[in-house]
Amino acid sequence: MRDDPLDLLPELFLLGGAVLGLLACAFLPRGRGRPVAWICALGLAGGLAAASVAAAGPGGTVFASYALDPLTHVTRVAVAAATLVVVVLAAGGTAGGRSGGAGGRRLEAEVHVLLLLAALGTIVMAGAEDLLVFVAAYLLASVPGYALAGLGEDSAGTEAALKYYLMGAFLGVLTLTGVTLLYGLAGTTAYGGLGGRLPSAPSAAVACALVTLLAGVLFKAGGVPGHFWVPDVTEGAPAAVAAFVTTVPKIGAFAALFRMAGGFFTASTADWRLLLALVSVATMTLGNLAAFFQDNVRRLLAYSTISQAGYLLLPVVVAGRGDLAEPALLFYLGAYAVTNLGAFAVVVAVGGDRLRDHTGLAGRSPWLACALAVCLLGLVGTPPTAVFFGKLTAFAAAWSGGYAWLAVVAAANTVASVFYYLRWIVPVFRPGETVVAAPPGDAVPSEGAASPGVAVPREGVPSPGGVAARKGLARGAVAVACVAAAASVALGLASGVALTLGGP
Amino acid sequence: MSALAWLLPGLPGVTGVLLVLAGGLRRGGTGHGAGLGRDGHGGTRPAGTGHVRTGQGAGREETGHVRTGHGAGHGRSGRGGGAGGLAGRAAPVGAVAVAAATLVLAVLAAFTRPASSVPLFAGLRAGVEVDGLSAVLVVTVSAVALAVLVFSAGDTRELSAENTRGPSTGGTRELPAGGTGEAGRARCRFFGLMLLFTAAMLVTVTAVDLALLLMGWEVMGAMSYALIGFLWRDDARVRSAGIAFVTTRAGDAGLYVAAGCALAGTGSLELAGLAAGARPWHDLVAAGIVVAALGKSAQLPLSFWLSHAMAGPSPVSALLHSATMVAAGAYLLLRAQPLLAVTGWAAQAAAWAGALTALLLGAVALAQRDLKQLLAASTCAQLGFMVLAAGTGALAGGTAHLVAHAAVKSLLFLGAGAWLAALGTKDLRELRGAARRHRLVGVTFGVGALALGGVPPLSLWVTKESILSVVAERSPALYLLSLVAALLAAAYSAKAVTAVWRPRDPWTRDDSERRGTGRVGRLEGLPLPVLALAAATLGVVGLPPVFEAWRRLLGAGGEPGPGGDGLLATGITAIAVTVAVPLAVRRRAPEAPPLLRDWLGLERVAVALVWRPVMALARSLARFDDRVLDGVVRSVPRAGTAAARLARGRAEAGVDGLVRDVGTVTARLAGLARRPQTGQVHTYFAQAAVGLLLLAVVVALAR
Amino acid sequence: MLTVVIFLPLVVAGGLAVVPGLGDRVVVGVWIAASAADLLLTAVMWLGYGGGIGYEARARWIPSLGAGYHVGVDGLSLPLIAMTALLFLVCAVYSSGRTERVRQYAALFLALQTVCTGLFAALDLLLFFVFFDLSIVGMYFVIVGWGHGDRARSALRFFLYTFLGSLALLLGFIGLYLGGGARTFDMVDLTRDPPFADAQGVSGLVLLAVGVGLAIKTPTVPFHTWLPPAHTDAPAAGSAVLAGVMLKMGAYGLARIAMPMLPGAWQRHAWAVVVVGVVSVLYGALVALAQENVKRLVAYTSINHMGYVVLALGAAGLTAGDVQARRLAVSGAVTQMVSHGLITGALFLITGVLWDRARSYDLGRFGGIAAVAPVLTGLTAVAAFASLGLPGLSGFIAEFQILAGVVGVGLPGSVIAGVLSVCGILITAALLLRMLHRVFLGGPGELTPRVLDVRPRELAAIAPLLALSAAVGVAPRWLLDLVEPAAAAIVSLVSR
Amino acid sequence: MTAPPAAFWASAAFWGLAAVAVACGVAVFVVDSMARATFALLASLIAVGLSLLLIDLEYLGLVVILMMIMEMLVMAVFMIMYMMNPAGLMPMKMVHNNRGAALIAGTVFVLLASGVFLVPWPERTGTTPADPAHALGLSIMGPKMLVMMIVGVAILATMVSTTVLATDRGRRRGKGP
Amino acid sequence: MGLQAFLLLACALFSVGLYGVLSQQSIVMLMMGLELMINGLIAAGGAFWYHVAPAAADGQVLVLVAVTVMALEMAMGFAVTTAIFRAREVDITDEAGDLRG
Repeated sequence: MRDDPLDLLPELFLLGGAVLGLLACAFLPRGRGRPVAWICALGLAGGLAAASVAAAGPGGTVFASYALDPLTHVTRVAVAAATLVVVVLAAGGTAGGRSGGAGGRRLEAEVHVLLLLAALGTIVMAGAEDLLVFVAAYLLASVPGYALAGLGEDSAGTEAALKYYLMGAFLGVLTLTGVTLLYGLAGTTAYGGLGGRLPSAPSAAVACALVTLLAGVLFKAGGVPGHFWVPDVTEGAPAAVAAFVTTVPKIGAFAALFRMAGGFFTASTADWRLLLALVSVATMTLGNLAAFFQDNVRRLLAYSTISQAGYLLLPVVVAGRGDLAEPALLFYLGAYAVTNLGAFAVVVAVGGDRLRDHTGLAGRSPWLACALAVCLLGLVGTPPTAVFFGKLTAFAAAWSGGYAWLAVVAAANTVASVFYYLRWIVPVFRPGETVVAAPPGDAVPSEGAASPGVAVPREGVPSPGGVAARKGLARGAVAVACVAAAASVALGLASGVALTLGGP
Repeated sequence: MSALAWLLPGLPGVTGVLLVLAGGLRRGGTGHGAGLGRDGHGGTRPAGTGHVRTGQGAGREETGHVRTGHGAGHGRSGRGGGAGGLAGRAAPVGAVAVAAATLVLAVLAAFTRPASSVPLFAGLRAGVEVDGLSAVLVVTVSAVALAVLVFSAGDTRELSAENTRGPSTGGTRELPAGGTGEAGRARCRFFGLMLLFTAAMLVTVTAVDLALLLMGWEVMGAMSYALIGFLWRDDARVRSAGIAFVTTRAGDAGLYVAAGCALAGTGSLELAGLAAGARPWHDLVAAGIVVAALGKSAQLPLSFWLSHAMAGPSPVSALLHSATMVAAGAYLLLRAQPLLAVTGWAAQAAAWAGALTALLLGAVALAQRDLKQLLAASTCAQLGFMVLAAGTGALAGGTAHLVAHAAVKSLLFLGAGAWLAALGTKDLRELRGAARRHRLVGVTFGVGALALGGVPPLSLWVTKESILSVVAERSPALYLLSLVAALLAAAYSAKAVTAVWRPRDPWTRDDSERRGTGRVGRLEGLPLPVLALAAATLGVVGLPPVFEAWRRLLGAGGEPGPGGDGLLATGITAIAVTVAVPLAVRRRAPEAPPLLRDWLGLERVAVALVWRPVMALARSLARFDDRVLDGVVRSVPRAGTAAARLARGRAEAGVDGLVRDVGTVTARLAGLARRPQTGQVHTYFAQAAVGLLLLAVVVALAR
Repeated sequence: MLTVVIFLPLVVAGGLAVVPGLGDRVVVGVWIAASAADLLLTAVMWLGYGGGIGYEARARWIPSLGAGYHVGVDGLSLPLIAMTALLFLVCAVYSSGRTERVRQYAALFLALQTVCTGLFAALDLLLFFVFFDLSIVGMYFVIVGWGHGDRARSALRFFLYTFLGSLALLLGFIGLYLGGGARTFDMVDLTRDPPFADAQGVSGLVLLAVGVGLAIKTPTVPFHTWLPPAHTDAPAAGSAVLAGVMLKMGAYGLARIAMPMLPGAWQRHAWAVVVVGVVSVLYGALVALAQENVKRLVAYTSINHMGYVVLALGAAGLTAGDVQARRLAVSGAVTQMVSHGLITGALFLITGVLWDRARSYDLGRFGGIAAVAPVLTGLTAVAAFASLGLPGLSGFIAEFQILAGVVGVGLPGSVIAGVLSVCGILITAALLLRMLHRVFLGGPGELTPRVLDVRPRELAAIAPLLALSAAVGVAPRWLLDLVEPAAAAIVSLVSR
Repeated sequence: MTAPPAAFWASAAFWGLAAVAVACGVAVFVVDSMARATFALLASLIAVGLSLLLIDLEYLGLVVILMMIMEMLVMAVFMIMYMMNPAGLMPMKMVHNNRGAALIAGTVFVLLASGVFLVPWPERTGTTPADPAHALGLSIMGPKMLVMMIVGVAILATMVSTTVLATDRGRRRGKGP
Repeated sequence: MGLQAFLLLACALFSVGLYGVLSQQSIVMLMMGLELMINGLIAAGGAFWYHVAPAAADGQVLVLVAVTVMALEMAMGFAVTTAIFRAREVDITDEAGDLRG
């Protein structure tokens, strides 16, 4: 048994960063969160570097239940990088502006610690080769997320946290049920052992077990029927957190799902491909339809992430058939993460959630508007952004795996999705309307991450002047958005390199 | 020598294009100035437009120039107009010179018989060649063109003044504003178009393959459109031009098909090889060619466009009715005669169409009250003889008839045009005594008309007989028809002659249609005697030795040539009719049946059978396009949005109550589809639970 | 060199977008200069082209997917690239007087130029698709940003519809990728070893996907309904590019991708393509005949004209017929693409002049414009006659080849198709003359006084298009020498 | 009448415990005070923990019982601290969608129960180790070490999270973990 | 007291817990439902270990993990409840329904 802790160096970096950050939190005076952010960023950077180095190292299983393979490597890199971006977004929120204005709350420094812990859980989820490790990692990935959602300590944030928590707990219990059933059917919880024993298990029972097991995975992935928290949390939680919870857990969830699918789903006699295909269709369709008339960009993005989850399921459906599925999934995950973070960064930068807050954005900040257009068109799947190549490989994988009809459905869904993305893009490039000054009580500095309280106007309650009234745009978030947009295009153009790295 | 073959149509063609371009060019925006000045719209934006015109000195100067011209008044020779005026004066000279040069080239070509070809499409060459038939035609075409252009150089009124003062716009104040610049440009354009028209005909008659022939053929049609609609301010004339173009193009469609079928049948587009094709193909080719020729030559049932073609200026009519356009159809049939003969039925069809046209349009001609309409109908009738000739294989006779008729008809139209310009009318009743007032025109017109009637010893008497003698051998029925047609020809010719030579009576009015100049210019008179001479003497072709040479020239087979008996019979009949008609008319002019006056109602039939249904179809398709096809497309997003609205769920719908009330799982399923995102965690739970349960059941049962 | 031609405009566009503080005049100057330089380079390329695939450039891009940056020109693409360069230059000249957000406009058009040129030069399916999709996005922004009327709606319709097409196309490409033994997106390789040699059903489906995707772009009936509103509400230069260049993408794709790569399926379904072509010809012409809006009318004639192209390409698949005639038809189809680009570009710019002056496209409100704008009238007349296929102008060269070729294929069905399509020529003549009459000739109309004659920049934009059309019409060999080998190659490829 | 064998007693004990567990479980949602519900739940949990003792899982059973007692005490304290109805004095019935929930739960039960009897569960492989607790320890130190490591980190994360969430205004009163 | 008996017990507990989760408005009561469900899983996990694969300790670890999950979820639940109670004086899920649509 290999149990060299150095094999888990990236994870240890994250853990170390979290622990150090926590200590810093304890010793630093209130309101001085910047060092914590730095510590956590360093931890992430270290993890990123270690993961990159480890990717070149030998593969294999460590600690009898943790796989070192491209799936893990890519997840490590993607999660660490994405979390780093979120840390920047969140730090921009804490450090940038006034401290604790009227009604505004700043994110506490613990946010970074929690981000790191959740990222750690996500990574372990992807690398787990034992259902029990998976359950533990699920717990580790989820619990900080609940706290993150509620960090704003305002009404909407706590409601988001509540919903997030309740869905997570319920579906987590279901997952545990699935694990128990599988254990009962196979007598073991290791993927390898399951793969060996499941073929002889009765298919109906296995199907039942797989479905319940899927519950938690779909919760993390934001897929139907575990998607209900996504729009509510995205709307209610601080924007940076929303960016995190719609991006990072998905990476881990899909990697984990792919590993399960390749590891022991294939061995079972149940028609799990059909199961995932149905879930995929439902997810992408529901996400797209529900996004149609959203006037709140965060909810719109939330539903868009749901539909993206549907597309992401395509390569998973054909896991183990053909050599395209794995690179397709990994590339799509990376592409999706970059693009989605870019879009959320724009939301953070603008600070307003309503569509009309974005009207005339091009006039105020052409770069931000371009970044938004690139990101949204990227989410549509317009070449040469990365998501396009992700979609392309995913479609190709689905087709070559015998699920051409699924690719067709996904293509049709993509067309439908154009509609709501354009609903957002068009006003951005419309000549700007004059910005109304906000009433002082409502005025909050531009850090969207810091101001969930007012950044979330309730439906039916007109928010006079809108939050777009703020003068400035969060600089850090603008930079993040532009970088993400550029990265989205660059990743697309350099998809050859990326696919080669992730492919073998 | 090959250069000559291209030079022949090239010279008038290129000159024509240049003239048209010169007619279109303006320096620095005279048109703006003119437009602004005329429409009283200038006050709002002169400064702006001046700016836009980038302040070119020339432009401003000329604008000013025109405005001074405004004050100078109506003078055609006014100093204003700049380039346009200059070009306007130079254009006739140049055009006539080019036409003369073309005639020289044509004669040269007739003797040297140049031929040349260039690759056009892959494996297909486009060539021109002057063989016997072409030689005759190029000379005829260029000669007639020269004559008509000379006449046009003299006739300035109709082209310029008329053009700037459309009937629909009225108002004399417009005339000077456009100034002589616009008039000059119009003249430029006119001569350019005429030259192009001629060039297109020259291409048509020298082309050795269908592609090039079709090029000349279609350009000719387009030029006829431009020329008929030359006086573009008049909606009726533009409409006439459109009808003429579309109708002839309907025939042209046949040539496209013929070209394709020739390709399929013989693998080439050579005219000479058409008859060699296999069974279905040469039939199709022949059908296409016959349709095209009937359309171009205004044979039944497409004759009506020729009536509309009268809307053009008289020189246009003169050219269009004699050596170009309508003659092209006859030419094509003569050229394709071997093919027609091979198919058999096509020759028969052509012969019958020709004979019937000669007969019926002869009657139509007799029924007309308008001189130009009479002449137009007579053109159809006479072309009927040529088509008949092609159908029965009377190649030499048909060609001779074509040539002689070209001379006669251009003469007649120029005469009618001269009177129209001088007296301002072409109504037969108002033309009484016209011949006596303008003797030269009267005499030459008389000669032409008598020739048209087939009166001995004038040309058409002989050439017509040379056709009839062949027809007589082939088919008695056709012969009988054509005899009656010849009789009608004599009658309508006599009617025309009588009309213009009778002395004026008190009811005769001048200027019934427009203001005449009262005189016939010298240049206008110049071509008439020449043409009259030709009209009178071309009959020599019927003399046996000459006819023999003629036959050899054309490569025609054993045609009998005009027979003595026939000549005698038709001659006497023609004289008798010619004498009888004036007597009959003197007593009481019979009122013609409206059907005949109206060209057999062909146009109404065509409108009712083709145009209206097509337009109705077009409109209904457009509606269909807007409502149905587009509607389907629109309804997809609509359905999508409707579904999305449902999926999104509504707060105000009393979700709680609803959800509480639904007790069954199935009803909950409906709730799931309609409004999943309720904001209520317990509904989320329930939905997730049910969803997973269903998934489990489905997957468990799937295997 | 080809890469330079493709990306030069994009680089300039990037420069325009990034460099701050440029005056409108400078922007326009740079724009025109860039387009002119591109045209010049294209001309040089044309002169130096020596047959086969010229100026080929290959670079590794996504080796794991078998996709690469692979561009090159041949007789099929070079004329279209040249036409693209010319049309964009002309649009730059035409738009030089525009004052509204010039910088973005110029940058967008330059980017579009790269996209269009790149599409025609692409020899890799993925590259082709990238450009194909970007053209939709670019044109969407052109319509939304600078259009008029109900532009947001039209643009959305355009985007959704053509995007749907592009996704169908993408699925088809994936099919081609998976169907080929070599797992590659490279067009040359796929053409050499056509995929699905033995799977008829799948190849039919793939052809359907590719065909629908391209048919929407072309557009053929019944996938055309995005076109009229998009054209009507787009700015003139946008319409010119949309109709002149982008419609060709569909037909070009058929000739470049569908036919050589799916020869068997194309042959089996050639009759369906022929029928679609004939229907498009007649339907486009008839619907255009009933239009009361000049721009819609021109838009529908585009459907008619592209119908001929589809017809000819369909006929090329009738392997039972005469091979020479099929080559003629394909050569005509390529010529028609170029010709239609020139002519319809000119026509749309002319309608743009009308809109600029009178803010209306209504046939009934004009009349007698010849009196106030003779040059405009002359240009329109030439363009209209070119569009209706008058010899001496490029339309005839194209349509004669197509019609003669289709009929000449020598099958009963093809003869019928040819005869029906000839009726299209006739209806086109009627409708264009009707337009000419009602707008430009006859008595003056309500809006006529507002119409000023063409300005120098407009003349400089429209005249070269018509001059080139005439050049093709009078002496087509310089073009056909390039096109015919490519046409022959396509026919032999599709006959496999 | 021989004395019933040990298996009988074990069986009887199991069924008794099972009945207690289920009855108390049902009671959780039937009683009308939260405090009573808490204790019903505790009883149910303890019954299950005791039933584990019947299948050689003495250690785990005790762990379960002890942990649950702790947890329920925390819950009771929590309710007394925060909830408006600590003593359970007021009748309390707060349910929604009662019939739907019952239906779903019933369906699930029927399906699962039928599954229990229809599914051919695998044959037992191997024998019970002499000391299951020792085996557990070995396993935790061996192949399942990662599980426990992650669980540890998760506990840490939970501590941080709960502190951050539950304390008013972040660290106003709290310190680190 | 075979495997089936234990599983039946587990099913019953699971279903009762599920009913509670679906039907309870109070967050704490809902959490009790979750606990009951886990309770069932503990029973099932132990039974599986004993009756299927007693040789390896997977089942025992499973039970251990289940207990931990239960504890941690409860702790988190209390924290969340505290937070939302403090933010809006609510401890009932039905009243946390602002985010929807």
